[in-house]
Amino acid sequence: MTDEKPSEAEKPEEKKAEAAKPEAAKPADAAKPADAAKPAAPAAAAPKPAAKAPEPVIPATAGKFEQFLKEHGIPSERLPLSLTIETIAVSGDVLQSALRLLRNSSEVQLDLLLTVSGVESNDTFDSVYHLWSYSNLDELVIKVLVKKSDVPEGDLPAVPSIANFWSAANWHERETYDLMGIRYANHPYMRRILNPWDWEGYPLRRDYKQLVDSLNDKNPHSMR
Amino acid sequence: MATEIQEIDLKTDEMIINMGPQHPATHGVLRLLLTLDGETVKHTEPVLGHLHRGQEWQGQNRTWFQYQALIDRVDYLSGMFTSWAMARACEEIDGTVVPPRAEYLRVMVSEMNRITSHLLWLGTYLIDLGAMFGFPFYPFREREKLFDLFEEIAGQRMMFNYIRIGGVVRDPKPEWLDKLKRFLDEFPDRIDEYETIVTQNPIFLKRTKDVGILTQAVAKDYGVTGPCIRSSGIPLDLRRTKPYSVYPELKFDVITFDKEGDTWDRYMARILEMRQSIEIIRQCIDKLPSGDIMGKKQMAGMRIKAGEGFSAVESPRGILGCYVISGGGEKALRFRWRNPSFCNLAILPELLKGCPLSDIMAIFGSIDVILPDVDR
Amino acid sequence: MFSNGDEIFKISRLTIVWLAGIFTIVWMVCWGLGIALPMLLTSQLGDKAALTNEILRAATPVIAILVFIPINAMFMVLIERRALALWTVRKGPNRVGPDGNFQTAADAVKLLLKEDITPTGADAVMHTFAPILFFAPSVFGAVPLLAAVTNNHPLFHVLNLPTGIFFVLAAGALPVVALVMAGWASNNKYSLVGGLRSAAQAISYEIPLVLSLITVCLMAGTLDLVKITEQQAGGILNWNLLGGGALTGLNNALAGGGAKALATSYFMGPISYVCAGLLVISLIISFWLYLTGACAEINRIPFDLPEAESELVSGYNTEYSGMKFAIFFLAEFTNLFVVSSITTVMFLGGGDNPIPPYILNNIPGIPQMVAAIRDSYFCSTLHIINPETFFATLWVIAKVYGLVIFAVLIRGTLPRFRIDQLMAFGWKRLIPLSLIVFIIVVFAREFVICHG
Amino acid sequence: MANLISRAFGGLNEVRRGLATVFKHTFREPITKNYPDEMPDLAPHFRGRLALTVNPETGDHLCISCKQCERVCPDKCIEITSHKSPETNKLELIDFKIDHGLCMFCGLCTEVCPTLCIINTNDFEMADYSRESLIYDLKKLTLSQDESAFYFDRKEMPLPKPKPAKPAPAAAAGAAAKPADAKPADAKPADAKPADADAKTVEVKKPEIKDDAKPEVKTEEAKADAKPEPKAETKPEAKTDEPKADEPKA
Repeated sequence: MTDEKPSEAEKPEEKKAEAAKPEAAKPADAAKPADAAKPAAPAAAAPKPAAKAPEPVIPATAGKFEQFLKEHGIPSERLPLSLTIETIAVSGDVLQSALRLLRNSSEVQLDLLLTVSGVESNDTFDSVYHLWSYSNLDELVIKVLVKKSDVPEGDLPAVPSIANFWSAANWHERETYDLMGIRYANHPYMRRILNPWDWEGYPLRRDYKQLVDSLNDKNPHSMR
Repeated sequence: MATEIQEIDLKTDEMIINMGPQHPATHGVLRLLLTLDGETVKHTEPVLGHLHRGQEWQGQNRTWFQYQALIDRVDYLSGMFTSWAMARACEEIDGTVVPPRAEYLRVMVSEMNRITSHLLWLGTYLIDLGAMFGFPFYPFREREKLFDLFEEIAGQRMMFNYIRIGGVVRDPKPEWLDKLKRFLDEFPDRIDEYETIVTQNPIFLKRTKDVGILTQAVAKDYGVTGPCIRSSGIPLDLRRTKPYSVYPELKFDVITFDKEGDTWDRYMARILEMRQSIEIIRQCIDKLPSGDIMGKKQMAGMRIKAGEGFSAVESPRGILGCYVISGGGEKALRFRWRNPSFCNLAILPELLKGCPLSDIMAIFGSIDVILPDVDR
Repeated sequence: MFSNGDEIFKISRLTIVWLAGIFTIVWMVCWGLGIALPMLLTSQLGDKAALTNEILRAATPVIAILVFIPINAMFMVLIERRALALWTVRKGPNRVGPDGNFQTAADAVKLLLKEDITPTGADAVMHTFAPILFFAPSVFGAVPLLAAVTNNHPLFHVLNLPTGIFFVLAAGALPVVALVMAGWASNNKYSLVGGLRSAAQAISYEIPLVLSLITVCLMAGTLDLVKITEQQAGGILNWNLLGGGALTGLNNALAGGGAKALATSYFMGPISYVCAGLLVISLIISFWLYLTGACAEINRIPFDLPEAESELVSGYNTEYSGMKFAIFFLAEFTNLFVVSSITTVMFLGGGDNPIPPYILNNIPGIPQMVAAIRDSYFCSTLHIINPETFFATLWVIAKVYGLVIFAVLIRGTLPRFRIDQLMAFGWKRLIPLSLIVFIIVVFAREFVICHG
Repeated sequence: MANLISRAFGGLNEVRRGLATVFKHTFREPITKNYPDEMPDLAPHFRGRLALTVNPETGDHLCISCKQCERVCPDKCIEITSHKSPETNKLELIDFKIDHGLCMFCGLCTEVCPTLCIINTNDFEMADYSRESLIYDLKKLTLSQDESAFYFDRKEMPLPKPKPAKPAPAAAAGAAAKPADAKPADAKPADAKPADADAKTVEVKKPEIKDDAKPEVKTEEAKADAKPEPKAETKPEAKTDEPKADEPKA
């Protein structure tokens, strides 16, 4: 709060000149969640003393679905991210078979695909699948992590598409492609869905620069 | 009619019509690229994004405190639910304990919001079906009454900013509860009135019965939620199946129909949900405990612990999910909305195949899609 | 119950003021052109004025209609909006003029001043002619009705045709061409679909409409509108709505004819009674058929598919603006008025008082009042009020606007059909039904002396 | 056939019922109002046009140029110009601009305002002919003494509103006294007592005491966290010297 906010707010008229600043500041803030929390802690001690609690610690025992996938020969890895929902990471190669299995097997029946989201973290692009069930209470989060170092220069990270056998994923994958720039291989209709088809860049990426155009430009009388 | 034309095997050209983005019945700005054979729809391609406002981007570039004021705009007809979904996700990450009074108030205002949302749907749906000049005003009349109550408690009629991370922002006065009770007493009669005009009207029945049948298989494949899928016989109501907040303490049933749902079933499901919401609000008023209403300090530099969380609430249109990744700072690392309208709209091309032009509106209206919710 | 008395009072006042204004203006025009001016000319010029007077007499009704249609449409739009506001618990237009009285006049001025647009790629000639072609029949179609609705006022004698209803129906079938023209010439797919829909719909619904009217003509034995009206005189039991004269015997019996009158009319005993009952039912069904068909014919709401707003934006008139749109608008409301007038003449006894004379004349005060009006200076000397037609016209006005309000009520309640359902409804339900009714009437009327 | 006839009659009957229900509305009072003639009855917490209050008693401007609102505004529609006066070493407000064309009336600025200076009025009629005229400056924003008194009366009277005491005191007291106390603001023992006290006395002369409470709160916060604007806390003392003096006694 104290480190970047006032500078940003006090000189709004300079914001255009420093257009890159928020973007620059954000990765720094986001890069190391733990670090970001620590320098903030002394300053923020006043408003929020609860900051003393560190990262959530997750028991590293294998979850139900991880076990299930292992039994069927699909390697997965539990991620220590959420306290309540089991989060596992699978590799892109086995994603389709894993989801097919989870969806169709009579044991788990994770047949409600809530969303497919794209997340950019420090060194990976994640494609996140939230799976629920129409018939029971199970929840599962599957992540496909694509290392940034693996993505060729000028190319998009690729994840196999599941839209061919699961229609719910169709638009979500298009949206993730549109906003986060993750290419879903073999998607039936890989086009931008929310932005215009000729939009440049992927708005939710950290390195995205907002276009300045005549319409959204600063009004000389406005104080934005 | 259409099938007869095909049997005679006339040579007909397909006609491509752009329905929207500026069309009286697309509830906002949706563009449907229709391929028509006569008046029969061959193929539909929805073109989205005319209302895209970058809500997720804004979530990542505003502080938590600021973003709370913006999310009512995600689904402007059910702002309480968007607020609630975000609040729940953040509370889940943060471990905030919400006071029971706040939880009851949340349930109350959300159910009120569900009623307003369904009322608006009812009015606009009848407009879609052509009853343009009389009936649609009646639901809006009751909706305005609820909005008056919202205005009193939240400050504005639609952009509430009422449910916050940790609780709710203002405690209602006893008079407010009395007003609400009075409204609840007269509202069932009003629903009866709507039903007298609409439910058994022969033209309405003709327009809606056996139109736009949504089979369970298709619905599951597309991840449809909300009244649409409940009317198709799948009892997925988060308030019951995965109860959150104080819903376990309230008495109500999941409304489902046994068969494959057509348009009329979806209409009926919403009518019944309104009646159900009345009962839920009544129970909440009776059980409303005293105490605090806020479990987390509301201030400009509010922070959420690092972590990620997904929370879902049962909005009037289906499961409204919010996936939050927090880095522990003032801003979120990633906001992701799972919008019921977005997912439900995806079945539109499936439902429209082979139906006449007039049914587009009957079917599209019955899914109850809000375009800002689709485009964010 | 009457918590809304204020609004009801306002709307009644508005109605009375407007109607009084409209008909005073129209009647003053007619009187001035058809009575006062010829009287003046005759007194000044003597026989030399005969030709001028003839021309004036012939021109009077047409000018009257041309004066009447725009202001009447203004009033109808206003009353429609006010009535819908009343039924949707609103206030309606109440800003322009006292209590919103001039709202539609202002709207009309706005429409006339708006830019007239012909879309790119449109067929400009047809685009321009379509509204005219749409509007003209509603003017000419209304002409023969004038004599009937004014109880054969001498001014409008000239217009009475022996085949009146036939002419009205023929004129009423013309606008379809205009709609198709408008739809095609607009170079807009929505308009095209709207125009084609309107053609299909009008052709389908013309049949039950005409059949139901033919039923009435069959009962009356004539196509002459004036004669049909005159036959129905004498109270509600004589109206075509209730059996097309099948209850005349009952009426005569009640009027004092006793059992003898009954026996004359229902000469076959029980069979006649049964047939009279059948006729009553048939004619009521015919009435309903006519209303339904007429709604479809003039694109009112359960059948407003050609301009279905939520589907086709605005159908055939999507691309119209300004003056041309105003003419469409005008014609639509005039059509509603014409259809209501036909219903009044054909089914509701025209200018007939629903209370039979044998009751009315026994009410104290009424005969004296009528006599007083008849003997007054206005009637006898200036011929401003013709006692034969004055009350009849009042009744016609009440009936016609009652039907208009009913159409508004329907508009405020019902959703719209789908096009294939509309066709199925027309061809599979209405046409067979109207044929059945027709056949029943053909046979049943042999056993009853109607209008006797 | 019989089925057909009964269906037809059933359908017609339903239509009749519908028509009757619509017709019944003839006798219901309209719910709409003649808006410009009769103004709507708005709730006290309605979030309308933003305005700056003055002390209803003394007429002093309540703004202390702390720029909390400027910082919290999601639309960045507030611009505050202030300078440090050389003699008193305190911030002085020069200009306060709000672009109502950008404002979305979320009310966040009013929530964070430590002195209850910026408020949402019940005015919503701001239509104008140009965007520039929607930018309100200090003069246009500041309410008169009477208006301020009216709004203080209207907004502060009800006890169960978390609005006035919440944001600033919460931060302040949370820092000062009870760190882990996750209670809403007015439940804070430290300032809840005085706040409650003046709430009780509000009936007698609420605006004065209200205003007195605010600067007091402000100073406390300033002492506690001393981080955003070290100059900010000096201002209220200067402004309202004597209320501050008797407040501790209370």
